[in-house]
Amino acid sequence: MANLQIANLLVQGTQMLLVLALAPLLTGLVRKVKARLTRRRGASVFQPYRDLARLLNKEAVLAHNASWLFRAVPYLLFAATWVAAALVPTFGTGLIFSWSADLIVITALLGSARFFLALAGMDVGTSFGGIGSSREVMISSLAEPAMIMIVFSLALVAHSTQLSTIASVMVAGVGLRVSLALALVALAIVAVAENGRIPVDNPATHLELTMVHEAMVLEYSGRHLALIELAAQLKLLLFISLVACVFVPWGLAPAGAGAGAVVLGMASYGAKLAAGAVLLAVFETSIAKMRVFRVPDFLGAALMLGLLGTLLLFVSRIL
Amino acid sequence: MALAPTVQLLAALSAVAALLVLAVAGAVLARGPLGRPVVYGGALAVTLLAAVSALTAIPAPIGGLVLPLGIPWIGANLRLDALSAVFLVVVNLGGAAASLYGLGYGRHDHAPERVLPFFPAFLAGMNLVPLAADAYTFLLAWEFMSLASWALVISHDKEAGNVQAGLVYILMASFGTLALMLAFGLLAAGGGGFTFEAMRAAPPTGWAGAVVLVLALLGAGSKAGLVPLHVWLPLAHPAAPSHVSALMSGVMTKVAVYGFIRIVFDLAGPPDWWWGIPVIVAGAIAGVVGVLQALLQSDTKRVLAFSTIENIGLIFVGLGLALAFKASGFGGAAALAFTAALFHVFNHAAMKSLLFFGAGAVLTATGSRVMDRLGGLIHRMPVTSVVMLIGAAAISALPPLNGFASEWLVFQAILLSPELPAWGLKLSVPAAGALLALAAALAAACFVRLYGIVFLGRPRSEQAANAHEVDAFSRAAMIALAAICVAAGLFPGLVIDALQPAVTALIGVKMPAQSEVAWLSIVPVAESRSSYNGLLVFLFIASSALLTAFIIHRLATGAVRRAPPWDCGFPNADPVTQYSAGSFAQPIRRVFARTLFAARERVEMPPPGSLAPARIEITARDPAWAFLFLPLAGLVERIATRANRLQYLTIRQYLALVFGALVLLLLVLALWT
Amino acid sequence: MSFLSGLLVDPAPLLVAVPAASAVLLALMPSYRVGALVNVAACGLTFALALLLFGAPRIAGPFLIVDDLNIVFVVLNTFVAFTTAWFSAGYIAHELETGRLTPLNLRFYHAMYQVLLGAMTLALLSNNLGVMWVAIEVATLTTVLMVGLYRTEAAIEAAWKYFMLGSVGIALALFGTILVYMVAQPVVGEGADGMIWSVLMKHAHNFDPALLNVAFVFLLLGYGTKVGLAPLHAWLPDAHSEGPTPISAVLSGLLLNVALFAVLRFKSLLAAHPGTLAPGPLMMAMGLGSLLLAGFMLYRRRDIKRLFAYSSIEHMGIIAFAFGLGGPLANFAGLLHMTMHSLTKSAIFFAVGHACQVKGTQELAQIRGLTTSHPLLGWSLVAGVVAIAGLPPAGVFMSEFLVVTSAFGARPWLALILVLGLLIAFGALMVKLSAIAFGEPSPGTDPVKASFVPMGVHLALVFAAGLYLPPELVAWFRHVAAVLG
Amino acid sequence: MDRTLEIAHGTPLDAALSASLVFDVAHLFAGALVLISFLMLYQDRLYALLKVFALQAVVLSLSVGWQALAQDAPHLYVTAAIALVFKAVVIPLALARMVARLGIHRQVETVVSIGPTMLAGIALVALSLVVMLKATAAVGGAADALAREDLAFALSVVLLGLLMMVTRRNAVSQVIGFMSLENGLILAATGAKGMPLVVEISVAFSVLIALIVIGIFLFRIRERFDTVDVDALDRFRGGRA
Repeated sequence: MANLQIANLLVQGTQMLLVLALAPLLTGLVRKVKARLTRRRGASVFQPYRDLARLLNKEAVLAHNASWLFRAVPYLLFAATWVAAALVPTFGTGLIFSWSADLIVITALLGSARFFLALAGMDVGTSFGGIGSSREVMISSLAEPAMIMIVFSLALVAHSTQLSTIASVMVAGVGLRVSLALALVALAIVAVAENGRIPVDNPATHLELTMVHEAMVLEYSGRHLALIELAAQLKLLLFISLVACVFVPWGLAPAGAGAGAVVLGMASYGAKLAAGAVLLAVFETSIAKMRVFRVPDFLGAALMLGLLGTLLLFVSRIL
Repeated sequence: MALAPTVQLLAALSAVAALLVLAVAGAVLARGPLGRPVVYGGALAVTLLAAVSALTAIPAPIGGLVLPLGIPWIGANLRLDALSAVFLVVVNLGGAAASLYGLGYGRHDHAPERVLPFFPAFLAGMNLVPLAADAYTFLLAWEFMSLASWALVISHDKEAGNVQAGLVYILMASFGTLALMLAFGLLAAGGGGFTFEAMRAAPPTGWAGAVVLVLALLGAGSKAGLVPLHVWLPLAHPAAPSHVSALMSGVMTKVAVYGFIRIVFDLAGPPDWWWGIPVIVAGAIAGVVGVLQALLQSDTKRVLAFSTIENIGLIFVGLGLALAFKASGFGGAAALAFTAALFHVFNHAAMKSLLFFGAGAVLTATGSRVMDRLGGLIHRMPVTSVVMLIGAAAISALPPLNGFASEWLVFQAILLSPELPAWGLKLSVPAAGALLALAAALAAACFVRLYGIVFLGRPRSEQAANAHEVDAFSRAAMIALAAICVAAGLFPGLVIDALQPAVTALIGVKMPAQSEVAWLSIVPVAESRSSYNGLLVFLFIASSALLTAFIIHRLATGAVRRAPPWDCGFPNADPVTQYSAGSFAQPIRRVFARTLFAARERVEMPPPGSLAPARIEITARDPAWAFLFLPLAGLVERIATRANRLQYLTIRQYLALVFGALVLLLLVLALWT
Repeated sequence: MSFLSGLLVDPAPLLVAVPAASAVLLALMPSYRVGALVNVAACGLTFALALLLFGAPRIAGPFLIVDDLNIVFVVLNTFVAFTTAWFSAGYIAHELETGRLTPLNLRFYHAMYQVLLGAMTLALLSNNLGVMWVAIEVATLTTVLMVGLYRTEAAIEAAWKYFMLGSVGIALALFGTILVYMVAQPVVGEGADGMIWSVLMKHAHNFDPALLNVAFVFLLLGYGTKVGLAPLHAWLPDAHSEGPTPISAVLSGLLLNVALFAVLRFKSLLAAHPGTLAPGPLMMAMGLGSLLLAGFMLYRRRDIKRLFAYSSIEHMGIIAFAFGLGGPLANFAGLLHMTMHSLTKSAIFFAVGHACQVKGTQELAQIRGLTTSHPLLGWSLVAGVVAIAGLPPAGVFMSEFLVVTSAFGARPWLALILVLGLLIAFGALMVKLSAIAFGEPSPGTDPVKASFVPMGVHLALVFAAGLYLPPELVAWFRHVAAVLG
Repeated sequence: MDRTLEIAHGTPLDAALSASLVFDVAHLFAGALVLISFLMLYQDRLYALLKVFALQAVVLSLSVGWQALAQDAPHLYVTAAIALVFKAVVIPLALARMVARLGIHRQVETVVSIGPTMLAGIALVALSLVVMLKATAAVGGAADALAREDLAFALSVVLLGLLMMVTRRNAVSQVIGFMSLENGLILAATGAKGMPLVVEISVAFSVLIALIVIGIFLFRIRERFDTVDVDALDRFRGGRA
């Protein structure tokens, strides 16, 4: 028992570092693939690391009337995202602290990260910050319920909101479920929205009228900006690993598994991440960004799909 | 069976008496310098003691007492059981905080003689309702509570709209009371007596029970602010002085919830399977409508009032689930849902009082409740801004604060509901879940807006620019409530366990004791199913944030340079270029409020060269007014106008009326067989 | 001593004699100041005598009868008459200052006040249908004259309207009385016995039901006109608004009760007989009708005294409904409601009288923000209206609680109509109250000189009653309620 | 006169005969009263109306007198006298003088024209007959037939009086309507065997008071208006909202 605890603790620790280490790489990979797809050479996949390092060593420029909140938010944002990411099984389910927070909590953690970021966007009192925050909360006000609905359908299948439990149930196999398919589509949409990817938002733009996430962080610089960037990368990683551990859970090392299983798990995890990155890049390059006020329909669809999946499960319970 | 009075019951009663005495004292001392300290100080002491004794009363045995008051042949029946105790704790904690706050806030009141007598009376009424154990005493206390709060709502009767608000309030209140009166009439007709004992002994059967449910939903719902009976709430709560608004929003609505629980769970007998549905639906609708309207308001206290409607909705969804589970015999699930509801009752009382105090502090500091005249207060009011941030985060259900804990429990309860056999529930519960999730997300948006506009950014008015932090009493009250929010969020297990006696009393089953669970985390059903540990999450976040900060400042640079804002290269523009309350809500308005509230924007763009300012006018209407209450009022007016002709007949015509009546009655007799 | 003991045995005759004597006295008395004091004193004496009735044996003589039912009414009446006299002493002083009344008027006024009191007491105490009828007639005519006291066109018209409707009503009541005699005559034999209450009640069970029904129809309409039940209410609002305020108080607080008392007497007569068509439905119908009509009429009022006159109609409707519903609970509620209404409404009229005097008008539009300009008066008025609107802890709340709950148990649909009516009337009263008591005050800020004691006493009693009713009173009310059937 | 007295308490045969006679005469008078009420409804000039009213009073006093004879109740003669003196003579004259003095124009202004009023009157008579006969049917012998008949007619007179008050505009005719209503009351009262004197007194009393107060009012009204048309009174109304 004790050594199981220790093993789990190890898994937990390694995962926390692993996600931190892999997040920039994932972003770099996506950018690289996108560049390739658009016939550009693109920067190296390790460029994000260099960016982060550069930013970290710059001094932070603060607007005159920036408050303490403005300076605290990046750390909160990063911490919340990191903890969330650390609780999603990546290569093994045996996370020692998995029981301290279930899928709903993880969603809520991301929500609070967004809450504070939106506040930070309004802190300096510029019009662009306002644009960003108000659009961000509009998007999230649809994305979050959609996410909750997805959680519901997963939880109803697995009789648990505990990610590790869900994952193991999935590994055991639940057969093909319409509701799960719906949930998958919905999750994909939510993931795109949450990470501010095309078509909802364009991480690469600074064109005033279209930007959402970038507008919020417009006033940030130096280490604060670095933390925010890193948090965003972590979030992307988190969602991809979420999809991975729920819908393609194969290869996950079960709790207290031997080193072999762990290595296997890591390998499969890497493969999943790469696949996810490529898929995302292809998806992003293949469509155009949509107008801000088309986004609600897009997300509304996700919400409806999630609700539909949940309803199906509710009803199928007595069949 | 006659219950013996317990110490706590006597303590609660003496608290009521003491508060009434304070009310008299308030009337006498109002104008003098002693008035404020005596009334608020006294109320603070009394409510604190009452809160403690009520806390000890939750697990204690039931105490009962019959005073020779009220309806003579049954007397005033008083009873202190676990449920009453739980709500007494809520009432008196809120009351204590409000009194403490009032010690400072009352200083700015220009007409104390219109507040001081009624404030303790209001508290007394709210303390008496949970103790009442017969219909008359209950309704007496209930309506007395409404009356006292009405007097407080119109305490600033010179300000426009306040008297009107009071009017709408007292009308809805008496509507609710009459509905409850009918409900009790039905219950008593079953048992023959007005005492709750007799009602329990002979619960209504068949349709009677259903009617009682509907009447209770109307009666208690109108006081709690369920849509569409909520219209008085956003008018009345802001009209009152802020510490009273806090009491009305944070505490009185909970007393209404108590009334609903007492009637439906305790007196109305075993529920039918469908009883949960109307409750759940009403709650879910209130949740979404309330928060959406909160997003449309530009007056801080109105925003808070509407957000109260949303939270009441959440509570009622919990209660509805509990009803449904109870009816279908899922004791554990019912206990979970019921606990969630009670937990949220407690949480919302704390959060909403805190937020109203904050709004009041802003009001005293800047003299304005209009969001678009505020801003940048985080620099001027450090303490208020911090506690308000905690309150906003808590009510937006962000972990690890208390609002999230109770909402999480509600979600867990929803996830158990597929077990329910009935189709109606299978379809309505998930929809309610989706609506709740929507409401939660919108609540976050709403409070980002509130906090961001009021406390962040640059001041939008002179007053905001040179606001000052409020007095120590107010700060103390706010800090205390913020502490409660944090504590209840970090150690939800303790609260849940404390609530269990009440749950057992009404559901019959209790949740697994949380104190046994390792690491103080909460496990509503089973570890494998779901668990949450606020403390641990908090520690994780805090430690990793600090760690990061430490590492960065150590390994990278901690250098900071102050500069004008970048803002895409604009020179720092006038503060009015900031996002305003209206503009911040614009996307959500366009997405949600177009159809529901017929929200419209009318832009007046002056012709080129004209110096007139461009204007935007935002209009939205509350469907409850547009489709229910205004038509009703119109109808009454029309009938009144018609009937009024009778005032102007000639004597001969009046005689004709008498004559007609006579002939009519004679005809009746002639046709009588 | 022997006199005193005799008094204790039967104070009833004196109850009629004292007002009659003091009426003569007051008619001869030149100084109105002394007159006012004598008036108060006489009323006080009558009230004291009425209190002696508690101890007196329940006797049914050839002329007077003392039973639980009429003691309730007598004590209540004499008490309110006493407080009203007190109030009027202060009121008329102001009327003289403003020159609306002359000393000569006041002699007449005081004498009439006593005549009215005596007539009402006689009506309550008499054991003879005919005498009761005459007494009520006298009381009506007296009030007619007092309503016309100001001799303004409006006052005269109000009095004329009151007189015409009143005499038609009284005629119908007489016809009903004759019919009752004809019903009784075959059973109790010819002669005076056929009109003696106690005798009638004894033989009620073997009267002929059919004719009794016809009689009740006439009596209900006849005395109902005095009670002010719709559609016979037309005289009431004008009479209340045009006469001197003390008279409005007396009308609402006393005369309506006396007429109601007559109706109740006959109702108990019918109730004592199984075969009759239950008077309940008729009374409930008229009660609900009055309640709804008055409720709607309240919204359009512009004259403050007319406003509360309509509220009297509303409450008479509730009371009639309660008695029509019958049964111990509803009857108890009816009695309680009647008592509370008398006390509260007269208190309200006291407050209204002061308000009209300080603001110099009866126009609602001119009377605003009283709680600011005259805090004591304003809050007393608020307390009164809150009480009459049935908010706790006023006694009206208890009676309405009992009526509504018992009605919903027995007749759900009627109870719903009742609640609807209550809500409508409540709304109207609150709308008016908000304007009268709150907001920016209207001009007219000279302080009230008259005494607040009568008002205070009434309100104190009303609010105490909502919390605590003495067991003796309760037992007695319940007994009366049982008698009413 | 003394002969009828003999009949009143004579031999059984005479009694049997007289019983029917008593009945017929009383019935005759009662019917006559109803008829006269109809005549009053028919009148369209004030003076004529006054005359007809006087006639009704006379017939009433006759009927009351007959009752006194039949019931051997001498106190009823008082009532008869009152009816004769006051109603048949004094009041009509007083009203006539008033009409002359106030210069009220002689027309009776009707709300509903004569014809429909008569029809309504007939309906009312029918109604009262139905009600009363039904009500008294149960008792049969108990309340003697005479009283039953009188009662029905009395009720119709009352109703017709009310009808007159309701369908006539000016005050004088309304007062007359009111008094013919009271005639109906007296008819009923006297019909009730052995009803104590208190009734007659009260009736006389009330009529007296009625006249006095009406007089007062007419005078006050005279001070302010040129007519006693009640509608004119109604024009001045307090608190027209």
